[in-house]
Amino acid sequence: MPSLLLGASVFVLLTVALGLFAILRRSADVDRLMAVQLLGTGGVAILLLLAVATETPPVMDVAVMLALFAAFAAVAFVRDASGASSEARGE
Amino acid sequence: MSLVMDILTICAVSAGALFFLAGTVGLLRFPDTLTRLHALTKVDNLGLGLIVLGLLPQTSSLLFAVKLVIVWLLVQLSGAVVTQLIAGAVRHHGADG
Amino acid sequence: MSIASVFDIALVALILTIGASAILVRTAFAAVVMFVVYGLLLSMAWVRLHAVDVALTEAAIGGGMTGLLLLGAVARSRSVNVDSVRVGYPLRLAAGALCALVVAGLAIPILHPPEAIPTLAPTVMENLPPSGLGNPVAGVLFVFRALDTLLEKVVLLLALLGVWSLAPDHAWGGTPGLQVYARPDPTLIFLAQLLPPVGIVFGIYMCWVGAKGPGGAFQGGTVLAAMWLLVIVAGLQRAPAIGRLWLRGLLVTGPVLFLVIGLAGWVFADAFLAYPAGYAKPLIVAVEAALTLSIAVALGMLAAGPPVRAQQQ
Amino acid sequence: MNATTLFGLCGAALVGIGLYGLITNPEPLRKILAFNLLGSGVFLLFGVIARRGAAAGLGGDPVPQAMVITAIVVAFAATAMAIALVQRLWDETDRASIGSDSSETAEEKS
Repeated sequence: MPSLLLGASVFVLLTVALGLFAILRRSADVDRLMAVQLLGTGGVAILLLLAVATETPPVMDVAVMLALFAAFAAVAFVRDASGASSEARGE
Repeated sequence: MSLVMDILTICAVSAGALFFLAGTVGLLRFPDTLTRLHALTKVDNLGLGLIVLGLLPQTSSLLFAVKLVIVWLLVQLSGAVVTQLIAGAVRHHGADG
Repeated sequence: MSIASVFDIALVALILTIGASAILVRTAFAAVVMFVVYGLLLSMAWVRLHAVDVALTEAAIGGGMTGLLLLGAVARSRSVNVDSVRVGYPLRLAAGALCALVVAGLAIPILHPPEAIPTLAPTVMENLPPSGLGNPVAGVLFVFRALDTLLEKVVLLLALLGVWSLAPDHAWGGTPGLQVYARPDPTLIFLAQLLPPVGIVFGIYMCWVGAKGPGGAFQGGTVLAAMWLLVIVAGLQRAPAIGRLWLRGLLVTGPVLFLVIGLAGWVFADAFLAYPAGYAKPLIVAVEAALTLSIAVALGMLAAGPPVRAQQQ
Repeated sequence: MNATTLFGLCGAALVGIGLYGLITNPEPLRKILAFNLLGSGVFLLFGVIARRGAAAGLGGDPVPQAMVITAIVVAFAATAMAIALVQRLWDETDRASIGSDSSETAEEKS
């Protein structure tokens, strides 16, 4: 069973790689925002598969970290892509 | 019993992996930003859900299994909201073809 | 070739491609997006290297926090004139050759490791049980090399002082110029209400679990900092003025507690930063808890940048 | 070639990529980013040294691993400092890149 799960993680990694190249081909900034989103789901899936396949439960904490910070980074990107205002501009 | 569980794992994990592939194909083939976003998030979240479902029978302890489900819930919720945010940015700026 | 090595080869290829595109891509915004993706991928590489503690730190700091920091600067750079001075081909060629030389120089020792590989792992495991810790990395950070960890906190505070001291005179003691959303966005506000409770629980869990498994004060502190910044960026709360007493108190609590316990080591144990027998674990957990808070505030304020506006009375 | 060597070569290549970006990119921001890339390559080399020192039932030598954790946090602090310096430079000079004639290369040293 572990080798099957590892195989699945390789498969998901390859699809994530393919997805990243698809995103990189586009030149629009909004398209690039999806790259982080892709890692947010695909990366979590890969790490969960690795955690179970190699029987190292702490790897699951890395998956949680990845999910949290993918969302955090996406918030920062959207802020930048949709026109931010500094708090200082109110002066 | 363990054979049934193994079969469940094989089916669910394979199906989940195929959904990831489908999401990537959508990313490559769909014509505009919003549909690509749709393909990416809907399908990938389903794929992740299936993979989590498939991993549940293989876990060694209940705590491990509960954590798996919590991770899935977290990704599901934050993923959905972040997608909404990105879609808002796309609408604001206009999608590219 | 085993499945695991296929995974490693694919991961390395992906990391190198994304890393190179972060350097070569045209716009600064795209470069930062690539850098964040690179950081998230790198944390998978750390998992493959059996360094889960490092993977947690890399995902949090390399992926999220540095990304936020760089993005704030990218947004600011749009309002200044960008000279489109490109470096000429001869220089690029020379730089490429130099870099190839450096890579080759680094690759040789990697390909030809010494016969007897030096390792401190057995020594660490021998001396870990008296501390009561189960995580060898935490053992190194808080027992064997506690002085390094203490000084690192001092470096964090010095960096923060450096950032603050770059404020214009009129803004000293005022609020940092963290970029926030121009309009309050209901979706974002929902996210900023949804994620922090989860993140705060996870941050505390990281700090707690650090004594026996991968995790610890850095990882927990970074998560707390990110959640704090999320709330500020969404506009739910303002960034605090840097002159606030509670802020400065939180900043020094961790390092001061660490130092006090370290000094007490002279009296109750026999050396600076030594723990009295039997009390090591509770003391370390107390230091870690205080450090988590201090690190969270320090990282958050570092990411928020120097103050730009005087404090309103 | 085993997996550890592969990651070691990856770290070496990342150092090269980062160094190239540091030299050829005129914008200070991109230089900071390249420097971070270079740094993470060095960290990865440390990770490989740690992995090779696996003993006593551990997956890697915890001492280099702890050093890398410290290094990542310090690198973040240095990056924050560098960015604050660059922004102050913009405020003062209104320029976003370092010309060959200027003496403003000091902010990359952090």
